[in-house]
Amino acid sequence: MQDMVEASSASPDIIPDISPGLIGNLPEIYRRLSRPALHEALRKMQLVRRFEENAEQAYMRGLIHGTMHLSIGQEASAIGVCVALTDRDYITSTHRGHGHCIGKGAEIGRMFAEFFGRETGYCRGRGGSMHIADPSKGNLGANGIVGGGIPIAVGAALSAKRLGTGAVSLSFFGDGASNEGAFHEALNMASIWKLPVIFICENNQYGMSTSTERSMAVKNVADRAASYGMPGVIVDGNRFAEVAAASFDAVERARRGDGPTLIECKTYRIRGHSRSDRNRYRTKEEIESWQERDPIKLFQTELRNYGLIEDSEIASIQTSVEEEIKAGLQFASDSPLPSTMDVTRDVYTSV
Amino acid sequence: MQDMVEASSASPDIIPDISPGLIGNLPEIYRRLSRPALHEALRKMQLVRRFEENAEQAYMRGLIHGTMHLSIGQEASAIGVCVALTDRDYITSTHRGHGHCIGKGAEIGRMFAEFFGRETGYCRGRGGSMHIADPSKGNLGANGIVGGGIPIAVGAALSAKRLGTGAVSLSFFGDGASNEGAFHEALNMASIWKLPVIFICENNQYGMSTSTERSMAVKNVADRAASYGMPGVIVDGNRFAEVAAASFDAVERARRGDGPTLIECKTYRIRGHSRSDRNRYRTKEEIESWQERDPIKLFQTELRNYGLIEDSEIASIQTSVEEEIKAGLQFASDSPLPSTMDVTRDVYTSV
Amino acid sequence: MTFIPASEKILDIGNPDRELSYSQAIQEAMALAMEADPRVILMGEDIGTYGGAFQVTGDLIHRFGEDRVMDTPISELGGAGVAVGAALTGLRPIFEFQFSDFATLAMEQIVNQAAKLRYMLGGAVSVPLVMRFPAGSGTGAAAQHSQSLEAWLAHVPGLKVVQPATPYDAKGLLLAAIADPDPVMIFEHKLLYKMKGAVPEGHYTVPLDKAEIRRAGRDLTIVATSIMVHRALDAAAALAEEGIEAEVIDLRSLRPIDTATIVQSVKRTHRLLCVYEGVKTLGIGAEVSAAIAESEAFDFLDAPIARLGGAEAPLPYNPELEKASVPQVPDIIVSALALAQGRL
Amino acid sequence: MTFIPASEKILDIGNPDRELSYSQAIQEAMALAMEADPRVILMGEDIGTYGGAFQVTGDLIHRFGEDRVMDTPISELGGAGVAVGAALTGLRPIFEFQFSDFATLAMEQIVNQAAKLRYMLGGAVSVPLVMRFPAGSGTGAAAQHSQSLEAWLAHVPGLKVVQPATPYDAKGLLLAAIADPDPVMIFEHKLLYKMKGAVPEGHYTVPLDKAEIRRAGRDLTIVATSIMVHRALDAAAALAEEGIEAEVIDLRSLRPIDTATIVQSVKRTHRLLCVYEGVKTLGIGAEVSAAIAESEAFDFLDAPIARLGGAEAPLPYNPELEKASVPQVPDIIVSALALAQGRL
Ligand SMILES: Cc1ncc(C[n+]2csc(CCOP(=O)(O)OP(=O)(O)O)c2C)c(N)n1
Ligand SMILES: Cc1ncc(C[n+]2csc(CCOP(=O)(O)OP(=O)(O)O)c2C)c(N)n1
Ligand SMILES: [Mg+2]
Ligand SMILES: [Mg+2]
Repeated sequence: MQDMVEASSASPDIIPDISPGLIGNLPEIYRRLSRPALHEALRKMQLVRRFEENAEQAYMRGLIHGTMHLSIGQEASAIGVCVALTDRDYITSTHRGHGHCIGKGAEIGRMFAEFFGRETGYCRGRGGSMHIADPSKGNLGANGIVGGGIPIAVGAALSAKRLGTGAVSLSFFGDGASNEGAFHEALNMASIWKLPVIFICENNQYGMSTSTERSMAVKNVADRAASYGMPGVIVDGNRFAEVAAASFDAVERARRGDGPTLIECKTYRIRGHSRSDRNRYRTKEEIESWQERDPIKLFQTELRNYGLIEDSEIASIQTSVEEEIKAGLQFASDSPLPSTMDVTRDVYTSV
Repeated sequence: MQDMVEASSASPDIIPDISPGLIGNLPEIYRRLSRPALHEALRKMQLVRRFEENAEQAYMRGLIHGTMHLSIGQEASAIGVCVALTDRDYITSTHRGHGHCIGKGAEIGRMFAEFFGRETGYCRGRGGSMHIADPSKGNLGANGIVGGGIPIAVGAALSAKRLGTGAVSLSFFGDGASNEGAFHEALNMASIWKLPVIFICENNQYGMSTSTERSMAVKNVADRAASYGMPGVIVDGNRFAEVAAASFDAVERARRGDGPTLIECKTYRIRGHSRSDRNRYRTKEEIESWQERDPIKLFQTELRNYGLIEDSEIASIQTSVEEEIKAGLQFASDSPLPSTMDVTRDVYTSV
Repeated sequence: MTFIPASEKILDIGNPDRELSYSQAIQEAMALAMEADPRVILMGEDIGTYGGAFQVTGDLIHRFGEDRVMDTPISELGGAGVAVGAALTGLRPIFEFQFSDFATLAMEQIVNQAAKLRYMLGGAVSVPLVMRFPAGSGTGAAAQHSQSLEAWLAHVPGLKVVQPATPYDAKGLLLAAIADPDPVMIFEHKLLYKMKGAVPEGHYTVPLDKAEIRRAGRDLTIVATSIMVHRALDAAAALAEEGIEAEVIDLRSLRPIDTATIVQSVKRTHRLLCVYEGVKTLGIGAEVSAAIAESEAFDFLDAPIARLGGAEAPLPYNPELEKASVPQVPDIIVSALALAQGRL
Repeated sequence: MTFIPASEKILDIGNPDRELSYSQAIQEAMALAMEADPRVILMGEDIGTYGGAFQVTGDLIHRFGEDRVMDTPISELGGAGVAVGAALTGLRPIFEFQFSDFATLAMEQIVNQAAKLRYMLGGAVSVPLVMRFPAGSGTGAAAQHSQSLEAWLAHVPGLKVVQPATPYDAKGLLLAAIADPDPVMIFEHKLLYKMKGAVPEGHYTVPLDKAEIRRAGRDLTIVATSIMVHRALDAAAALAEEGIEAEVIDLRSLRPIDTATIVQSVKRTHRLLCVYEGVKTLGIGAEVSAAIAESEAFDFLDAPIARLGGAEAPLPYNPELEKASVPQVPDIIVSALALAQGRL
């Protein structure tokens, strides 16, 4: 603990120890969310991390094939956003969508089963990592097309508005995706129709190998919100509290009927773009400097410093995560494979 | 003259009479352009107007078929922009491209011939109004696809930069086109690569029937320049001098290697979108109020007020325009029609 | 162009005296569906006050309001994506492309999303989306406003693709499409919008997977699509005067193709001619030909399978060139005569 | 998959001992062209420092700098349009789509602009543009990263479309494409990138409009494209052991199709099987079949024209399902046996 305090005076990024007398400074988000809810958020972030680390291992052992995009280092944006949503709210996700999927309430076992190509997977083994989805929880799916999910989320918001369900819709996408025409067209329509939709840009500094400096002439993706007359909010994407606070605000605004918001979460992808990435376009130092700002550690420390979690609770979260992962892997490997007779099944609803 | 002065005190849009003593207030553009160049610009604006009025008549008499989009009321932006260009500079134009084509130096006769579907037309009768072009003068063509020409102009700018020709490239497009993904992607690339390209949005308030209020959530298309870190300039598109001044600045900036500019010309289309338009989406009053700001009359008055043109010169411009139109129509009707044997000619360069 | 009466079946249903134009028939289908189901909405460019570039939506905005007859900005990709998202989550959008050519901007959403979402998600969702594509040449609008790209979409599993040739079918196929849980693409022909024909009042559907024999004949089978059905019927009438009886089949459904109906016909006539407006190479006639050449009907063929399709060129502006670019009645007669030679 | 040696002609040219992979062959073609002509530039996503998603551009950025090996933002439509504009005005861009599936975003620029500009402008311009499309399944990348959409582009007049099956052709077709004044679309197969084969050093071209007989045979003709050429050759080897001699034709050029070569072959073998990876319906085999069924070769056919194409479904993630979705060697053997039955 003492270390932490010292570190914090050196770096403004580390939250100082909070004595009970300072509790009046507790960020609003820590009052809005109950203690169990905060613990659950931390647990989810851990779960995302451990899910991906295990998927990575399984991939290297040849149990998973195809391609896979890990979001290690970006857990705060996935979970910080999703805490602001209910099950009836929609999300569209990206090729880097494991965190969003877990944030939106998916079961680890069915996710692993999907990666293993099993019938019990969320897509019956037809989609894999890049199409992981759980429509029962409002997750309309990851997407293999950069920017492909953005207009789809706007469409879900249109449904919510027309059908009067009170739901909001939310689209995750990357910095790179903001250079796609689909981004432009979708944000414009969301705004002119004042739809209940939130655009979450997870700016992890790169679209594959291309840095934002090389792919855009503005500093922030959020600066582009002005083209659509909507608020553009920038948050530290590695801080759960900042992400969650901005998300709750945007969700409330959307539910009130005041229209869309663009939130840019500044974050970093620790792993390569996909398994084939040789990381030639960035330095080891850059990666390490971001690793020091690990969103899980930051959140844990902050909760601890505000007296919102005990070390024993952290330990039991870790245990429960490991158990869930283990059970999930077991479920996946025990699950049946699809039959090649079924290649044309589910192309159409009828027939 | 006296009328003019009176009108001007009623409406700030009409330039007051300028006494010789006030010549020091002469807008810079009227010093930059020689008197003959200004007269030629006025002549070109007249030529565009009369070309379109004659095309409209020919269309109604069944001499021209297909579709046709008239730019009557928008002559100042077409000609005001093109005066800043040389023959080696490129433009890409739109479905409403007659003015751009004339501005870039095309011959009236070959334009009419194209509309009449003749072999002597700019496209040998294969393109018609919507594809009118004159690559020999750097006009890479009108385009039937809204926004389709914007990235093409960026490509021409890339050529100019890589080949070191010193040329600039310029893309005309409408307010409606700025809602296309192509606009977004093209402006972004132009900016990150600092290409010598100028984006001219002719904001005539409507994309077909859809007003800018209904299709965008910002007031100005120029506001969108900020998303690409480029200057966004708004000019009165019905005033030749304003358009030309902004265009010269942008062309100089581009030639200097300082990158792209977006210029928004606020203007109005007096005719319907195309011949089938019933004008249901706007009022007669609105149309009339813009007719009072006729760009040709405004320019003529301004030149006269600054002592830059005599009434006799105006008259002889009108005569020369009528003669050119007449000769052009004659050339077109005298020209041969293509042979149906040639349907697959010019699909490929070789073979 | 005159309307050639369609098969008996069509004249049977509903009030046989009522005639509507093809565009009115489409509009009526939309109005019926919107009245019956509040989830049905229309999206497209200038479909509201303007009534659509071809006046197909007409005054529907006055009946249903701008919440249900939505003018989109000029944003085909985004608009299509919004329609996909809306269809995924409870609405039943009918999306109009102003010209089918502009669908080139939206292929991503149509092909990668709408067509595949159900499959990619293992059957967990469906996408009840209808898209309407005004297609075809003949209006002098040149290369970027005259294409017939239906073969592209007929190549894509997950989509259903139809091409109505009559007002009756235009209404019935659209109503079937709206009721269908999967994405249905409807290629309409611009030159047919003003064609009149018998259209029953009220709700009826035409199956999305059946061809229709428009004229019976014993000497050769002509499979035609869209406007070519009418040209084929005109040609058949002329051929009959020469003693040649052509059977004319309106393919109507492009995905799936009703091979059975064509196979049966060819087994009787022993000769097949495919007539379509799209570019000949890889146009819909390529599939019809290949489907027959691999079928049991092959053994019944007495002559090569002939195809008449669009020229291997973009559509030109000049009206004579434009006409020469797609099959016309005389072309069909000439091809049919050549094919039926042995029969004379 | 093992590489089956190509025809004699191929081994004849240049240094016969030098082997390159298919991706190295492509890279070499680009490097040669860039050295010879400063107007040649490369554009695409992550083709610079990253070397391309499939390492096809590799280290070219170090040789030619980022002005000539241009990373684009993730903007396929705009990027394609920039390439069209650059080609129109003096550059010779080679544009890489990271996966061919993403070309769905750029069809507007490819089909409405690149393919038609010359025609629409009456021959006043040409568009010397090369586009490269890594295509095909087999990598477990699922429905949006595994498509074979070459038939779409082969439907479009104004484009030339080729599909190299060997490293030799990959280089020679690309060099021919770069030299060509018109837009050439090259569909590469992801699974072929690592395949090795003889590739002469230096500059040579392979014609953009010729099929290639990869194996001579008398009993049936198999027309195959891309990776299916190799599967067909494997199948032919197995068939030979059964006493059936299949002639294997690598179609290679999809627009135009070299009908003459196939007609000649079918006149000798009397049987035709088309094998391709794209969706069967309206895939390239539909056109091959139809072209033969309408040709003089029709009278020589002793059996229906058979087709083996991709399943009527999106490509699934599960590897067994994925394999079952496209023709494999045993499928070809079974089809060929059925077709050649009468010959046994
Ligand atoms: C339309 C499209 N273009 C390109 C790709 C290939 N691709 C997959 S992810 C990616 C980078 C995306 O960058 P960003 O949006 O910043 O998301 P990140 O990967 O950083 O999470 C690229 C280029 C794709 N899948 N879809
Ligand atoms: C991609 C595309 N979408 C739609 C159209 C149909 N269309 C032609 S012009 C037009 C309006 C364009 O508006 P704007 O860009 O403001 O130009 P303006 O007509 O006002 O000059 C529309 C919708 C088209 N030609 N291309
Ligand atoms: Mg990123
Ligand atoms: Mg406009």
